[in-house]
Amino acid sequence: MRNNEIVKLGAVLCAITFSVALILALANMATIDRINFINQKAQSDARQAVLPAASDFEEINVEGLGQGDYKIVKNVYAGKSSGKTIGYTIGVGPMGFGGEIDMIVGIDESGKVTGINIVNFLETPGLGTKADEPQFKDQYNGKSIDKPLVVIKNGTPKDNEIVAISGATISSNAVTEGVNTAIKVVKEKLK
Amino acid sequence: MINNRLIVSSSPHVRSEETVSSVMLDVVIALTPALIAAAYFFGFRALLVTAVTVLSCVVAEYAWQKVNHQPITINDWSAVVTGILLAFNLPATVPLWMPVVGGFFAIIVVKQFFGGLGQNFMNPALAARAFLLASWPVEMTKWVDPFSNLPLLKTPDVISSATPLAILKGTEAAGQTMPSITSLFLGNIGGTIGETSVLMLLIGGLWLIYRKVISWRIPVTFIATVGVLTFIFGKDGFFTGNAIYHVLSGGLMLGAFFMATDYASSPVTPKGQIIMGIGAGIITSVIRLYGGYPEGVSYSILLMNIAAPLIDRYTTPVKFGEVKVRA
Amino acid sequence: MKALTFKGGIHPHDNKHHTEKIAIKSLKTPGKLFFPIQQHIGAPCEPLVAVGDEVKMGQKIADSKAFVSAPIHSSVSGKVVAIEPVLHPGGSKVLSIVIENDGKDTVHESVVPKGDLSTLEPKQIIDIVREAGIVGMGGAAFPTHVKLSPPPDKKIDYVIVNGAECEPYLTADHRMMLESPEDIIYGLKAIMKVLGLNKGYIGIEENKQDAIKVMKEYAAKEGGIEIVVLKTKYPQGAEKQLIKVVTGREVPSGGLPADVGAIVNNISTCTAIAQAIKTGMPLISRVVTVTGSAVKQPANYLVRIGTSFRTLFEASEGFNEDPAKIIMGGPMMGIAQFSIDVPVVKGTSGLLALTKKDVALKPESPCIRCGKCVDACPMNLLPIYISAYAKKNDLEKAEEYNAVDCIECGSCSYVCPSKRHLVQSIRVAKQAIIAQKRAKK
Amino acid sequence: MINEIVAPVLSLGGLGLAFGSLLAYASKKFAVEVDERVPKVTEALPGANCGGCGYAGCGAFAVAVVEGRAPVDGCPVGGAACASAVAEIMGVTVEQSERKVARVLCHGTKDKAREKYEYYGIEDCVAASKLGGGGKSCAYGCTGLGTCVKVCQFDAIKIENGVAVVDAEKCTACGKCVSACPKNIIELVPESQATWVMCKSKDKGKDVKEHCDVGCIGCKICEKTCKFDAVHVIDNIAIIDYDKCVNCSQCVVKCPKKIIHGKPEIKKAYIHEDACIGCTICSKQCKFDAIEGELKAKHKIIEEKCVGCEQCVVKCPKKCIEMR
Amino acid sequence: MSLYKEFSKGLVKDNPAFVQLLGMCPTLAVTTSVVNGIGMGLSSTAVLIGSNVVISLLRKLIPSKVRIPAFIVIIAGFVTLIDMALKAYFPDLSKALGIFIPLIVVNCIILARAEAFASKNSVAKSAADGLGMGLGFTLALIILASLREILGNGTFLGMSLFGEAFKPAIIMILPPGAFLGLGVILGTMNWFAQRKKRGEAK
Amino acid sequence: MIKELIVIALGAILIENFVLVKFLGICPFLGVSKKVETALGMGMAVTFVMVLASLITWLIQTFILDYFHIEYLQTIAFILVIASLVQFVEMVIQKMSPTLYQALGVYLPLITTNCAVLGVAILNIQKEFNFINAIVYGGGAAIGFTLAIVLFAGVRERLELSDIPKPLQGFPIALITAALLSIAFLGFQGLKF
Ligand SMILES: Cc1cc2nc3c(=O)[nH]c(=O)nc-3n(C[C@H](O)[C@H](O)[C@H](O)COP(=O)(O)O)c2cc1C
Ligand SMILES: Cc1cc2nc3c(=O)[nH]c(=O)nc-3n(C[C@H](O)[C@H](O)[C@H](O)COP(=O)(O)O)c2cc1C
Ligand SMILES: Cc1cc2nc3c(=O)[nH]c(=O)nc-3n(C[C@H](O)[C@H](O)[C@H](O)COP(=O)(O)O)c2cc1C
Ligand SMILES: Cc1cc2nc3c(=O)[nH]c(=O)nc-3n(C[C@H](O)[C@H](O)[C@H](O)CO)c2cc1C
Ligand code: SF4
Ligand code: SF4
Ligand code: SF4
Ligand code: SF4
Ligand code: FES
Repeated sequence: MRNNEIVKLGAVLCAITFSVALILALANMATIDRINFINQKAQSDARQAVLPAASDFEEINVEGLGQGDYKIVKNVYAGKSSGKTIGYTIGVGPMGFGGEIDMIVGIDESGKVTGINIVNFLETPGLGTKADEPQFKDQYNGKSIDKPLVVIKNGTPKDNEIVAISGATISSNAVTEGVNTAIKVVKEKLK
Repeated sequence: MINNRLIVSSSPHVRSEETVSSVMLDVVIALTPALIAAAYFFGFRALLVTAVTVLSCVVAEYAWQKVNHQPITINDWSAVVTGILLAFNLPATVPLWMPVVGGFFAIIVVKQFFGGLGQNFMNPALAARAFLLASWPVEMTKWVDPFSNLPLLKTPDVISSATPLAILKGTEAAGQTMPSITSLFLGNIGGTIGETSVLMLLIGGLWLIYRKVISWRIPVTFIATVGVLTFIFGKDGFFTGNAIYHVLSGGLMLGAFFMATDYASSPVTPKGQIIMGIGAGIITSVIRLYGGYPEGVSYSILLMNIAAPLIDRYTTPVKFGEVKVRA
Repeated sequence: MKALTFKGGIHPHDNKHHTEKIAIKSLKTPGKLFFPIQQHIGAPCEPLVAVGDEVKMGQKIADSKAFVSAPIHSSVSGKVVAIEPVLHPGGSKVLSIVIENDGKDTVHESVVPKGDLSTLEPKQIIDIVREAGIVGMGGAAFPTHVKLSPPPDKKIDYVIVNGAECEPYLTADHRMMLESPEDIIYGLKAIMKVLGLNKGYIGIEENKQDAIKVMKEYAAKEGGIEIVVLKTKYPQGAEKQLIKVVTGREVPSGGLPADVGAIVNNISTCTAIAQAIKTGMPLISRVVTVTGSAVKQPANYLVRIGTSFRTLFEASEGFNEDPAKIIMGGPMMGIAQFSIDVPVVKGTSGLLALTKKDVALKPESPCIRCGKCVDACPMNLLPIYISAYAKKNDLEKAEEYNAVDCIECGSCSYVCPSKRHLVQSIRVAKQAIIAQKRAKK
Repeated sequence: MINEIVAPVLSLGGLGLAFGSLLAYASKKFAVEVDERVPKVTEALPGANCGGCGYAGCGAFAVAVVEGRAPVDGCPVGGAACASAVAEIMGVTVEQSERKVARVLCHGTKDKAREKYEYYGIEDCVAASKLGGGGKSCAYGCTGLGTCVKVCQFDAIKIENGVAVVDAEKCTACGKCVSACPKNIIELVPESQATWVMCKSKDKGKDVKEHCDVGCIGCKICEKTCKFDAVHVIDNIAIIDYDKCVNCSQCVVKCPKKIIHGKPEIKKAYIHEDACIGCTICSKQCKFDAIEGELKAKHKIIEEKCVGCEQCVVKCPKKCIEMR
Repeated sequence: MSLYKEFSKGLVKDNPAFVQLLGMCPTLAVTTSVVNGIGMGLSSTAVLIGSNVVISLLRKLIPSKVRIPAFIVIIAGFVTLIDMALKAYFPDLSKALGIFIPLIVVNCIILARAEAFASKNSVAKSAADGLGMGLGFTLALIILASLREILGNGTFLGMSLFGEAFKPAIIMILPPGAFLGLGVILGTMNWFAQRKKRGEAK
Repeated sequence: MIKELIVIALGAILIENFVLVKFLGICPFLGVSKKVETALGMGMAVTFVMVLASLITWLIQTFILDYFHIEYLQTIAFILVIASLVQFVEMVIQKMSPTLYQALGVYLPLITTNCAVLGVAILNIQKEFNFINAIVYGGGAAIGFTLAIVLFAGVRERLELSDIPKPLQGFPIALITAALLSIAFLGFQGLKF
């Protein structure tokens, strides 16, 4: 190969790369705001859903997350209403049947679970995915954080008990583990 | 002196009396005690489920061969064996359409798609069980206690009890206690139709070994490996495991004697069979101790089925005379 | 002593009851006799006589210059009436010398005692064996003088006489042990002398207790000879397995018994050697077991080589029912015949006439991978795979699975519940591989 | 704002440049010579990987051709078209060789040939022929168990009524069947060769009659009939020398056992008189005295005598003879 | 006319997924529901048309030695554009298809069409080819996805089809169901093709 | 630390097997699995490239893309890197070790258009792995790929000896075989150490 041929080849490739990069940069400028907005809205919507009373959220730094007992905890936000902290949303990722269950738990200042929201998970469709249905999810609403929650397979649940999804005990356990960890964060780290 | 045309063939000119159907019939005979136990503990519904499964396997085989203009071989009993073993892997409570689906899957997809008898690389009954379990996990994990008086035709609407392994694993703790070893041994516990009675399965398994239908290699190494590993990796630290419960419960006996030994899907070399047994034992223990399912026998066998061709390939026995020429 | 055995093998019905108690009968052959010029492994012979020549009993009528070959002798006196291709038990036509028996049995002048064993030199004995046309009578018909001349670098330290007779039905060797034990010992002694050994072994299967007893008796008289009791199992008499049992040594793959310092000879081969030295009579007759459930009067005959099978069946009064199969040799390794107008050759140890029921021709069904063939193979091979690749014409793979090590014993086909023709396909592949290798060289 | 454009353009361009020059450098530093003709030849081959050329598949053959170890027309399957394509790539010319097809030299179907025994064993001619030559009583005939059928990759052979039959259209003359047949009764014959003996039995006439209704009895009538010295009985079997045979079909007509295959339809020669110059070459050529005519006069075909051997057509300098 | 031919060949005769067996990963991975299948199919179609057109335009300018890297860069550019568009306007679909959107880059169909077609043909033809192949791919995804969604979830495009009594076979939307479904579809296609051939032969 | 790495590796090999669960690298899985030896060769080549790609793409993401906030160029940057890398490796091997090239070379070009490599690079970033974890994940995923393809090739070699019904021969039976493999791999679901 002659040298000027190499230069020519390089030039063509460079030209193509440059133009593609240019176009993408422009396209990015056109969409980035919208994408960011959508992502943020999705996140705050998710938090809002588990702590409806709060109007805005602020991430707070907590020591020791992601380690030891708090291994599955990802983030903690304080939910504020008119500038006052009225509760917390805790992002946790317990291991379910098909992998991590990415979920958010809301707990208010009075020590009650205000709701849970599953952001992302890989559970078996039709089985583990029932964990994202109100029938199951809503069981957590209003539970007190005094005692850890326990999963039972059937029967009438007592105060601190959750009835498992039939055929998906593992998913139910995982979600409950997430909630219990969130409770622990609130009890041990935020009080 | 000779009036007819003689027959000429290559040597040998005599053959043993054993045939494919005689071998398969031996397996059916060996499974009968466990079937009787199932009928005793789970009632007529167990028999009904078995009958439906066997029938659908046989019908599936017949239909496939008819449609494809192949010789009909349903009288070799192999489809019957598959049917019984599939039924043994189902809870007595399953709705009756499920064994039908399973039977067709086992025979058509797993066996005939691959060329029929002896050519399937995976155990048809187990593959069908895994298929059903993945498709309808709820129905496939509804266990009942023995003597529950199941209705015959209606799909029973029962509350599931736990199998010993689930209790052992602690996923479904809530106050259930382990059954006694005697119950485990006799089969007086919850579980699939054919897996519970260790005693009856042992009788059948020994019959098969006695009749030289199977060799000791797979069952013995399989069971021993599970025993040793579950003992070593106990919940409360090394060497504290409840090996006896692990060995006597779940489908281990059924799997080790009847399913891991399935000719078509297991290695033919002696060393390969030992590797098969040990490998299945290891996987069973891993799934039981760390996996998502309380029970690992069926998946361990399926996984070893996949490895069987490779095992066979790399365990060719040392041929006679593979020694150095005397200097 | 515990009966010894090897790994693998099978237990077919031995069916020896038909003839094991029947003493050897000598049979005369009027009419024509046929002498194919090849009755052994190695180079074929050239006829030494012409049509019209008169020949005498024991006269050499064909010979070859090649070392691996054995001369052929007339077993009767009479006249050469033709030299033409005649059907051979092997299935094809082979050039044969046809002699019309004059019934006189005039003995040829070369037939004289060759002297005393103690005075004969090893070289002389080998020459006697060669001149007598002696070949292995256990089936393969390998020229015995070649076996007796191992290359100088191979020290032989085991001579084994093969009295296993593990093939079902056959009883020729068994009767021989009962009726001429001294000849067997004499033959063995001759071989030991040739190879300069003072110990010899005779291996006999457990199911021939009377033979074991007789042989032990006679061996005790001589000294230096040990009777090895073998477990009754097929193929106990296969050379490599026998050597392993007696010596603990494995003949290497592709090697010869001499490679592990052993040599194996059949019972009848030993008596032939004894005869050749004692009386000078070359190999012109042998014991043939005529048996099988289709035969009216099963028996053991001492017959002249060249006699037609038909004559033997006639001597046994024909058949009870139409035979489905006629086999030369045993049911496990013998050769099926399509005609009974073929001559007895040096390797003919038995004639079987089996009924339809005996041969049970069940159709072949797909292999169920039961692994029984693997367990049965005495050579520790995987018949299931060799056969599968052979049938796909994948010689490379078949070779990888050691097709050439198969001794064609038939154990695998015997046990197969699917009645697969394993040996046949393996044999075809084996021969093709060997031919391919030769072509490459 | 500028940053949002410049950063991506520069970093991506930089990456491209960096890896591009790495590759350019590497391609120089690590250059390995490969002959460009190999892939081209491979592409020109049929890709059946049948091994008919004697190499392990089309790729190996291509390498051999490029290295000069194999002839450009070495692929029997591709035929002339493929050979010339390969030749073009290699820059050489080839002579066109005639297309050949496989022919089975036995017609002893189940109804015509007798059997000596009942065969029980694998469906394979080689295996069966090791047992006394196979079930057919003729030692030279087709065993009909289809070993050739199994080796033919082109689906060109079928067993019909116990004898193998080649479909000349599908046959590519790869020769697999020829070497597979234990009876050696398949031959590759030029496609235009219409005359061949459908038997290979070396048995004596008497024995042949015992075994089969359509066997060559070695009566030599064909040998006597042939005016071109193209057929000879050697070892009791008629053998046609295809170089000499002109497909005149006279032997076909005369064979008492009707075992010589001939062309399907016999045409007669016809001389276009207007073009004929009366050179007499044709009449001298004709071995059947079927052409009459004087020197310098128009020649004519005597239809009853013409057997359609076409020799006059070949030799006529004016090309005025036609077969019709 | 000829444009129509370029377009239609991709639909059935040379269907990229079912006949050419290209782009197997997305075919298997995203067909858990029909919506995902359509989304993936259309995204790929868009990339295909775009890259085909651009490559066809530039085909005379790109030296053959660097054509593959050049093609890849162009394709990757389109993929990124689609990715941005989905993120901005169809966030749910974007989430569902996940990693398989960037992986369109390595979908062999696209490079194969660039190499085998667009780099040798006119813009119009290349566009028609891209559209045909893309729709053919989409069609294949829809067929496989319908099979899986109906059997595995009892729904079609999210609508429940059979009501409570039907117990869907969950396995069909699990990984094995993808392999099984595609295998059975291809087998059935072969079966019909072979039956037709046999019918013609007779 | 070590335990975490083991969990990552085992997870990638067994639970989330790239081929049988995640559907990445299906083309070589189906295409290069007729013989065990070639499957093993492919597996090794993929392993080599995947580890190397994990390493380099992680560096590029961290030090270029993240640094300049041009994450949206990920796809294009990664594919560029992988394509060059593969080609480079091919050239080097061809020169340095002809034997290794004979063993791996033929597979290398195939790897460029293999989702598994690009997939692992993207997943490494998505999962927010650190440098070491990314390499281990890349290696684990590649070993999972190798395991699957070698097992699959073993089975397919056996299928060569079976009488597969005609319509199913070739791809259909390969896919159905893969389905059965995938069913068996369900057994590893939910594995927790
Ligand atoms: C293919 C398949 C998928 C499954 N998916 C889940 C799941 O997503 N979540 C879950 O908790 N259990 C799932 N299971 C069931 C568990 O393996 C286990 O059987 C169950 O948790 C125990 O049963 P139970 O919940 O009725 O006690 C699944 C089972 C199979 C076969
Ligand atoms: C080609 C060939 C060469 C042989 N050479 C010798 C030899 O040199 N020494 C020997 O002791 N046996 C030799 N044998 C004999 C074999 O060891 C064996 O005894 C004979 O083949 C018969 O064995 P069988 O009946 O077990 O098949 C030879 C055999 C063959 C076929
Ligand atoms: C499977 C098999 C079985 C055999 N069985 C016997 C047997 O029972 N008796 C015997 O003398 N030879 C038997 N032979 C032949 C021996 O291997 C060996 O060739 C023979 O004993 C050598 O002696 P010879 O050369 O004197 O015949 C058998 C061979 C084979 C391959
Ligand atoms: C010892 C033995 C065990 C068997 N086990 C099974 C089994 O586990 N599952 C099954 O479907 N068939 C089983 N069969 C029946 C038969 O082998 C099966 O249909 C083949 O797998 C079909 O090729 C068994 C047969 C025998 C002889
Ligand atoms: S493979 Fe050969 S040696 Fe082994 S049992 Fe079969 S015939 Fe005998
Ligand atoms: S004995 Fe027969 S059925 Fe059994 S493995 Fe061997 S060949 Fe197959
Ligand atoms: S032609 Fe030859 S190979 Fe073909 S069937 Fe006849 S004998 Fe067999
Ligand atoms: S008929 Fe013979 S020569 Fe012709 S293609 Fe078939 S195998 Fe080749
Ligand atoms: S589409 Fe994934 S490797 Fe080809």
